[in-house]
Order: sequence, then C-alpha cells, then structure tokens
Amino acid sequence: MEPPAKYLYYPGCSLKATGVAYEESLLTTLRLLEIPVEELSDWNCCGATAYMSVSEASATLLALRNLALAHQAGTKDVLAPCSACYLTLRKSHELATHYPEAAKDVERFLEQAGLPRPDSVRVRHPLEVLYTDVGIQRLRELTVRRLQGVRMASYYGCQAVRPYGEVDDPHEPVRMDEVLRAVGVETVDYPLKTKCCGGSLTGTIHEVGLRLNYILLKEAQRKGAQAIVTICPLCQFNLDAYQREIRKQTGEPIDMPVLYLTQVIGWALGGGFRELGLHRAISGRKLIEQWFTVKKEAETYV
Amino acid sequence: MSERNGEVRIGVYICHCGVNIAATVDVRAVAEYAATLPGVVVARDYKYMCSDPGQEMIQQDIRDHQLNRVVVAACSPSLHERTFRNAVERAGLNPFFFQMVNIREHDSWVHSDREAATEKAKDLVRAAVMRVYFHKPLERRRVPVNPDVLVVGGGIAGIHAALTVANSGKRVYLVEREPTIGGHMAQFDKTFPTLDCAACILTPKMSAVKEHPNITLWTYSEVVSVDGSVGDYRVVVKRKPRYVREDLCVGCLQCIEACVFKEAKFDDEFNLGLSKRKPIYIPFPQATPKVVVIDPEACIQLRTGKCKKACLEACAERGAIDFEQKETYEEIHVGSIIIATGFQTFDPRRMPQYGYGKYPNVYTTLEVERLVNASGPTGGQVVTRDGRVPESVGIILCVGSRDERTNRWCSRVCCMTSLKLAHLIKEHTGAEVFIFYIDMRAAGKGYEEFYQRVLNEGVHFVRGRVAEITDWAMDPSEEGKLIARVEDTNTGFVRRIPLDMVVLAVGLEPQFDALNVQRLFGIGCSMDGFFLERHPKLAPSPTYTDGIFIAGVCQGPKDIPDSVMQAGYAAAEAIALADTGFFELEPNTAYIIAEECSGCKTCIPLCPYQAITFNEEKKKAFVNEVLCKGCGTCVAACPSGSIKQNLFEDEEIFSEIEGVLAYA
Amino acid sequence: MERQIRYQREANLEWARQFTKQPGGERLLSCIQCGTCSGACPLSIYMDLTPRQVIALVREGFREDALRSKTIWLCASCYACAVECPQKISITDIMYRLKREAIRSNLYPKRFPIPVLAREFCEMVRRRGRNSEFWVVFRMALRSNPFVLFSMARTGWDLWRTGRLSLRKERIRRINDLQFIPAASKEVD
Amino acid sequence: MEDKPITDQLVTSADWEPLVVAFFCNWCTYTAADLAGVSRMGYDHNVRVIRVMCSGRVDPQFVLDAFAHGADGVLIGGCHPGDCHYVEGNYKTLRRYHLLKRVLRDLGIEEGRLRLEWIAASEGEKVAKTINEMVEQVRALGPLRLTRRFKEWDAELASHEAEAQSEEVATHA
Repeated sequence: MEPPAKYLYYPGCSLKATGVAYEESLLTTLRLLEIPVEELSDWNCCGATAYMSVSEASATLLALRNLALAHQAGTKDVLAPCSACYLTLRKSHELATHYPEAAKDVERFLEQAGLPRPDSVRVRHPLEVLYTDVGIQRLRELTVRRLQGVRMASYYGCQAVRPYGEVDDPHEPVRMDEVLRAVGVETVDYPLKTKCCGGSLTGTIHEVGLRLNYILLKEAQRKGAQAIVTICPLCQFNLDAYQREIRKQTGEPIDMPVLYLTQVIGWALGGGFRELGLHRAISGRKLIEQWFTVKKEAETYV
Repeated sequence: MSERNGEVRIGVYICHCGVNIAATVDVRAVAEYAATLPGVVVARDYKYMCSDPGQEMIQQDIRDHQLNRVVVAACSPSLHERTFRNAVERAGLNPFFFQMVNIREHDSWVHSDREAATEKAKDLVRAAVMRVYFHKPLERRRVPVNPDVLVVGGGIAGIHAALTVANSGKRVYLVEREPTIGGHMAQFDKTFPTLDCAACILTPKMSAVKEHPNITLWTYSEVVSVDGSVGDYRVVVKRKPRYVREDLCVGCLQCIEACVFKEAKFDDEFNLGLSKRKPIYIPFPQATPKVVVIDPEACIQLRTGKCKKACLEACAERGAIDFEQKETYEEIHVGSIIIATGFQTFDPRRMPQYGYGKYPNVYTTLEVERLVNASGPTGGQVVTRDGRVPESVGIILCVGSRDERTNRWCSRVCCMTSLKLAHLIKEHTGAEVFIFYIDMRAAGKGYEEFYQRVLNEGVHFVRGRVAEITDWAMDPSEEGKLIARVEDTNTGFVRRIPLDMVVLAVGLEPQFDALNVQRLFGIGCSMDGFFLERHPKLAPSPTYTDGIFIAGVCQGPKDIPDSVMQAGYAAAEAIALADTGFFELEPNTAYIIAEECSGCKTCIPLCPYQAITFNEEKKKAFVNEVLCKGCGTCVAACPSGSIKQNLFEDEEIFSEIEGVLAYA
Repeated sequence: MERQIRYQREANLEWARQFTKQPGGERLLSCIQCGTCSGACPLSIYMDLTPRQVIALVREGFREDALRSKTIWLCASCYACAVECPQKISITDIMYRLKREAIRSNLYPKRFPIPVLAREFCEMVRRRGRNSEFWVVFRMALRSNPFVLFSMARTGWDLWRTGRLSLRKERIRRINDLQFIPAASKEVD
Repeated sequence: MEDKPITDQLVTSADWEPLVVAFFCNWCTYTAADLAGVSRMGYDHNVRVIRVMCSGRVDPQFVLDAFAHGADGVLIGGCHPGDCHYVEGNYKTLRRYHLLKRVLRDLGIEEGRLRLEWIAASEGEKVAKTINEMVEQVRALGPLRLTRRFKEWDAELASHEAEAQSEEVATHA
C-alpha cells in the first residue's frame, strides 16, 4: 500500500490537555519523518466512552461530524492518536455503514449540518503509520541516536487493538516492540500489554483504578522493564500521574517513566527534549533526564 | 405432440407430509388447481404419499383411469424419486413417465407466507405437468460392479472396514499414508469408559489385517489419482520409498541399534516430539507392518551419501536395507471405495491465551495420552517437562471447539477423554485435578456412570471457560505456577487457580489435506470441512458419489465405538454393492440425432469422459452411452440442436420454464 | 429476609426480544454461559454481578436486575470480553446499551460517580463541542462526592506544574452543527 | 430508444412482485437448496428452481426463454470450480455466462438480471443469501415483463402494418 501524501490530524480533547506531550512528540516525530500533517479544522469531541453511555446515536453523529469535515478537507487519512478517539471514530463509521437505522440518522444529520458523507475517509493510528506506512526498515535508517541498555515494556492498553484488531493482533501484539527495536530500544516480554488501565475509573472509583495501574507497573518492574511505553493519552496519564499515590498506598518504591511511543521514536530520530514534551513527565523524571539529555542539547535547553 | 405420445392422461398427487407441507401449503387448493390443467385426469392430496396406501392410491388410479403420466409433489427427488418410479413401474407404466415436484425442501420449509407458498406450489406443479407431457419411456441402465474394494486410511475405522469386507470374501486394498496402520487409537493409553488398554484391543486387529489373505496392505502410500465411477474405479497408489524392503525385513530392529547415531536426536512423531528417535526407526513396537523405515531428511547416507552404513552391515544377510529404493506406482481396479482418513487435532497455538508453545507445561490431551502410557516417552510417569510430579493439574475443555473464532462444532470426544485423563492423572500422581468445562457431555453407554465415578474420586469440576493461562503471580502461593483465570460460573465469582500442569482438550478437525482428498474422490464437504454424507440421518456413510463411502472421524467427530459402527456400515454397503453385482444408473445420457448433426465437432472437446467420437466417414458425431455420465454440457453447446439428453430433453425444460412462468 | 424468587410475570420478554434486534445485541441468544467474558474482564472482581450473569438476566428479560447492577457502570469499555467471547457477542456494546437505558429510566445509583461523569461529559460536549477534562472532572466531583476533590489536589498540582492542566474552556466555531444532534434525553432506542 | 434499458419505459405497478427462475445443478446447488430446506433457512418466495444435472446443461436459450416468458431475473447455481461432479462442466457454464451477459447487454436487458453463483452442497446458507440478494436486486431493477412488451410491440407492429396497408390501399385507389 502506498503511504498517503498527507495526514489530517485529529487531536481529540486529551491531546490538548493532559496528553499534550503526545501531541508535541507526535508532531515532532512526523516532522522528522518529513510526513506532512495538518490539524483538522474545527474538530469536535469524538463522543468517546462517556457519550456512548448516554446516547449511541448522538455519539455516532458527533464522531461522524469529524469524519465529514475531513472528507470536506479532501484528505483520506485521519490520524487519531488517542485510543478512545480511534475506536469511537472507527466504530461510528462502521455503525453508519452496517446499520440502516443508524445510517438514516447520519444522513439526516449531515444534510442538516450541510456536510458530505465521509465514505472514503480512513481512520488511522500513529502506530500503524510508523509500522505500515513508514516501515521498520526506514525507521532503522533514519535513527540518529540510540538508547543503549534501556529496557522498556510496550503497553497498548485496550482500545487501540480491540475489537477491530487492525492496529495489531488483539492477543499478542508485536508491532510496538518491533518499532522500538528498530530504533535500538530493548523491549521486555510484557504479558499485560493489552490489559486495561481502568480508563476513567481512576477518577470515579479511585481505589479500583489505582489497583489496576499498580498491577501494570508492578509487572513491568518484575519483567525487568525500566520504563513503560504507551500509545494512549489516558493510559499514560493513569500510569504516570498516580505513581505517588500508589507508592503511598502499597509502600513499594515504584518510580517509573511512562513514555509515549512517539517520544521515544522522536528522540531516536533527533528530536529535542522539550519539543518532545519529555519535560511534562510526572514520574521517573530523573531517569528521563538521564536518558534523554544530550550534551549539546542540554546546553540549549538548560 | 399428442401424435407422438398418444393421448396424455396425467395423475397429480400432492403430499401433506403430515403437516410438514400441509401447514404452509394449502394442499387441497393445489390439487384442485392441478385438476384444471390440460391433460390432468385426476388430482388428489394425501397425508403421506410415500406410505404404502399412498403408493397404492397411485397404482389404483393408473389402473382405473388409464393414467400414463404421474406427477407427485412432495419432498426432494433425492429422497423419494426412486420410490415413486418403482410404484409407477409396478402398476405397469414405464418408470420414467414420472415427475417429482419438490414442495417441501424448496417451498413449505423455507417460506412462511401460506398464500405465497401455495402459489409457488401451484407454479411448480404446473411446470411438472407441462414437463411430464413430453416424457418418454426409457430403459433402466445398469453397470457391472467389480467386487474389489479400496479402503483409504488405516486407523480403527479403516481397519475395521477392511477386515469386515475381507471376511466376506472380497479383495481389499488398504492404503495408509503413515509407515504403520493404527492411527490415533494406537497413541491412546486407555479407552473410556471401560479403561481397556487401547493397544491391547487394537493390535490384534492390526495383525489380523496383516495376515488376512484377502487384504493387500500398502502403508507409507497415498492415492494419487481416481478415475472411473461406481462399479469400476481405476485408482493409482503411490508407494513412497521407505528405503527398506518390506518383503525382506523381519523387524529384528538390529539396524536401529547399529545406526551411526548413537543418540536418538530426531523428534519422534508417534510420541508427538516428547521423545527422540534415530533416522532409522520403527514408529512403535507393535507397528504393522513390523518394518523399519528410514527418514531421508535425517539419514546421513540419504542426505550426503557419506555414511559408513552401519545399518547395512547389521542387516547383512537379509539385505533388506535399500538406499536406492524409489517410489513406485500401483494401479488397481475396484468397484467401491471406503474413505476413512480420520482427523487432526486442533493446534492450540491458534489460541495464544492458553500459552501452548510458550509455557512448557501446557500440554495437549494427545500428549498426555503418551505421558500416561507405560510404553510412552516417560515410561508412564506423569511428570512436567522439568521433571516434577505435578501437584495440581488443570484440564481445559472445548479448546478449539464450540468457538466461532476457531471451530464451531462440539468435538464430542473431549469430555470423555478428559474424564479418563483426569482419572489416570490422579491415579498416577495423586494430584488435585481441575476440569474446566462449559457443559459436560457424557452421552453414551456407561459414560454418565464414568462421570459419576470421576466426580466421586474428588476431581474438581469448575464450570467456566478459562480466559487465560499466565505465569504471572499475584500471590506468593502462585509463584512458579501456571495460573488459570476463570469465572467459576457455579459460584459466580472469578477464580485464580495455580497449576503445575495444564492440559488442553484440543478438538478434532478435518485433516489438513481433506480438501485435496475431497477433490480427488469427487465427494463433498460440509461447512465444517468434514466429508459430506448423503443424508445426515438415513445415509450417514454413503456419499453423493455412488460407490464411495465414508467412515470414522473424516465424516465428523465421533468416538471409537461410533467409528467402528460406521466402518461396519460402510463395509456392509460395499459388500451389498459387490454382491448385487450391478448398479443402476439414471438413464440421463446424451444421444445424437444423426440426420441433424452438422458435423461441426463443437461437442467433441467438451466431454470430460471422451464419450463423443466423430465418424469421419459419415461426418457425424456419436455418443457412447456407456461412457456418458449425463451432465448435458454437450447438449447445451450443440449449435444444430442435434444432441439430446434423456430425462432432460430441451422441450421438457422449455415447458418447465414456461410452466413456472405461466402467470408472469 | 428478602425473598429471592422471580415470578415469570416479572420477566419482560418483549424487552429481551427487542434487545437482540439492536446493534450489538444480535448474537445475544448465542451465549453459552461459559464465563469467558467474566474471566477476561479486568474489573469483574469488583462487580456485583459478573458480565455473564448480566447477559443471562438480559436474555431472560429481568430488566430491572440488569439495569440496577453496578456491573454496567464498572465496565471500562476495554473490549477484552468481546475479543475473547467464543460466540462473538459484543458484550461491551450490550453494557453501553444498558447504561443508556439505566440513565433514561433513572435506575442508576444516584451518587455513583460514573453515570454522573457520563452526563457531565455529554452536557459539556453538547454545549461546547469539546470536553475540557478539568471542568468535567470538577463538576462530576461536585455532584457525586465533593470530598474527593481534596484527594485529587495533589495530582492536579502535578499536572499544573508540568503544563498538562488546562483551565481553558474549549469551544468549536460551528457549534450550530451540533443543534441537529437529537438531545440525549429524548433519544428512544 | 434501443440504448435505454427496456425497463425504463415501464411504469412500476404497486402490486408487482419480481420473479426469478433458478437453474440449479443436481449435485451441489440443488442439494444445498435441499439443505436450506432441512435447516429451515427462510428465503424470499419469488424464486422457482429448475433442476438440471449440471450447470453445464444450462443452454443460453433456457435463459433467454425464461426472460421471454416473463422472468425478471435468472439465477444459475453450480458447483465451485474444481468441485464439479462432471469434472469441468461449471467452467463451460462460466464461459457461456460471460457471453450471455454481452448478449443481454446488447438486447437492452440489465446485466444484474442474470447471476451465476457457485454454491457447494453444504452451503445452504449461501442459497438463502443468494436468492434473497437476487430477488432484491431484481426488485430494485423493476419489472422486465417481456411478455407484456411483446404484446405491446405486436400491437404496435400490427397497427403500423394496418396503417401501411391502408396507405397502400389509398395510393392504389
């Protein structure tokens, strides 16, 4: 498959707030890969899990408005880095195609809003772009820095690989490891790759959310990982922001960097510390500084 | 038309089939309608047309009303066309003055709108009435049947079929792909529910095959081509070189001892890789024939030609070892074929959540059969791969069965196999055994009783399908163990159960090359890939190809007694066919009206049976009706319309088309 | 003592039938009650009913029991059940459907934060087109359990410090587009 | 006029129901239809099945005859390639099918009115699905009703002839 000429970037709400480092590192990485990308103009919330819980029809329409805008902009590939956005956009597309009832609602809405049918639009995930469109071989060639002797656990979370399984295999995903290895990072065999981080449960039923994250961190540690690499803003937030509380509750000395895949890749391709949002980490800051500070750059950014 | 056929007097009979048809189709209305059609003298409906009184009614009408055509609207012709043709014939009419209408499978069973179904029935009956008008009297066709029988596959089904046919005095060729017969049953330890030793009951039958004067046994051989049809199949069998002459080897096994490989280092297929063998080996001590075989991939001499050939020395006087052996081909003629090619077990790597291939102590049921077997790789010791006697063992049922993502069917034997293994493991090790099941299926003579016995032995039955096997401990008690995470649906909570050994009760599925076998023999497959029987209830061994029968798991999952029964049934069919001495064919052959043939030769290359020849002198084509199988392809292609087909004449089909469309 | 018996008249069979006709519910009747969903679910250990039991309740028409269970609100939509289910049942979608119906029928636990979050989220998106994480969480906490705000303060500070806490209320330009989306409360499934 | 599909010129009447004639081979598709029946897989009733031994027996004339006598669609069912009971009859069918499609196109009959489908004996579900799809497709195309068209054309022709004759008479007079 020919990689598309341009991607339309759909940030979603998280990448503008808690996940801002994901946006920074993604855009930097794409820039270093010389892939043209443009933010979708006037995008709205994808509908996500919470909206689906209230109204399926409304959530579908919300999501499809974005795809219709993308269609209008004339770009086929919409890049949705947030796993929840990725899944919701895909699911809505599917619902509108396979269920005549839903399709009718969609048609009515789009007509009223004066928007086109987004038939040809494809929803893509950054991992797909790195693995499929760019390719392991090219990543290897473009690598300018190597993280020597750092072991990482690749963590997909749930929604990116389920239920459609196009980003990677839902049981034993391997692509993230391959991408990481391409830039010289050592990965550990992490059995909880696709286990849930609890999503918004950390905010609602706190102790349950904490427990899930504790298990994820603990197992990564047990398998010898020094950091966890994620592709979802909510996973990153949960694993990163609550380590202090987990330490307090369990008494275990956990202080582990939780990085975005695009931060690691972007750095390997030559990206800078701040432009990859590495300064925004809450946990494992010491290690992050130790790994990602390059002498020359350190001078620039001190 | 009427000039050719005289006055046409048609009787039409509409069957209720109990309520099968009558509930959806207004049979009375159809009969009343049929009575108004041209040529119809009498039209009736009746509860069961195929019953004796039903047939009697037709015969009486033929006599009373001088009927010379009969139409029966009932079930599919594949079920009762023959029945009614015979009934018509017994009343003195040519059996082919009959036409059957399918208003059950094609109408009442697939439609629910009574009015529409009734209209459809009327259309179909009208078409048949218009068609039968043109029917001609035909001769029944018979072909002689060669009494020899080919059995493909030497597992328990093939063995039993071969012995049964051979005992009736017929010649049997038994062809087996592996170096020995015995199949999967030879790998089993005990058999459920009686716990008979599998080898003890199987090996006598294996020797009986070897010794039977009427059986020609070809192991390490495969059927490569099949020609002809019922009564006269011409089959070519490839005999692969085993590099050992079967007629000279006496099975002393001294060559194995002498082999330059002092250590066995190649995966032993019979023990599923749980033990090793040498390049020259015998699959198991009771292998039949008791002849060694050389693995060309492993043997130094065959790979490089540079071995000191110690085996050859050990076999000096007999000279049975022959590195020059080449594959040979045998051609045989048989009247019928029994296919018993068996199954393969589900590859649990397809379900990565169970960790087979990743965690060494996850096994399949077949592997554990070998472990508990006294002559198996561990001498009957049930130990994990790291040599420990397990304290807790979990058996997971329905692995690759009852699953939309892998195989949808129930494999039927796994419940009982697992009960048996649970009993044996407990007996051998005293371990706590957990059986994870969705439903316990123990239907069979003595099976439920066996289930009770295992329950009382204290095996734990956890009702739930295990979600995953991990080695990821969340509790000190789980360190170093495999953990099954499962909802115990009986108690309604999720459990984590630490295990030393996990046994996956893998399902049965068609052989990897079942599709090739299906094509080779021209039989069908069901949706699941198992071979298709002619009728699921009443003809579970014959296939749609006359003279070919199926037996054992190749037709669908079943246990040993069921396989043996089906094999006996297939054998009885083959014997009956051979003893009858002939087979009756549909007289649907093509023929050419010589005067109308333009000699264009279009038809000649179309016939796959070379049944059409061209008479250069007369410039006319000619159909050899003995070779013609009656597909009608040449008929459709003939530009001058001079080729006709019995039972499917152009005017018969045209009137059928017009008949179904008369109201359009 | 509470009586645990269920009379057949309490089973809403029509509701159950309707359920199988909605997106996601098509394969509901294929359930063989194997419990793979519950075993695969990371949260089933916190639920009052396992997902399998919820499926059984829905299929048998015990509407209220299904809608009142905490299970549906604990579902984090991770789709582990849907990926593992041997009958390919979209269990996640069934949970969504039950959540929606519970909200519409006012059958959800009142101070339980999850449905509150969902409603606050939707309100904000309806009005502004985007969600501002801080404000959604803030309002949810106010409505369910204000004390939780104290425990969140530390995390909030961490986020503020690293520039990850945005207090801006985002809003899309063509907010009018959204007026054509039927209001959630009026939706009839 | 010849360029437009014939159906465009007809008004679709409300009570019109499509009718599809199906030619099924005895070994695969007819058996599959039996299986659909045994499994009670309901499908659209607007289909009439005619059994032939092999799809290779389906003479193009059968198809044209069916259209001429009022069928709105024709479905041919045979064994999958490689599975033909008569070795390769279905390949001959395939070749003829492509030719037939061209003939139909030239006659102004939409290609969608003819369909060839490989359906194995075990594929009862596919029989039901194919029939339903075919009926729906034909329903969407509208009535073909060649029988009625023939009558109209005949009448038209007759009136032309009558006119011509009367003109002739007039000139002669």
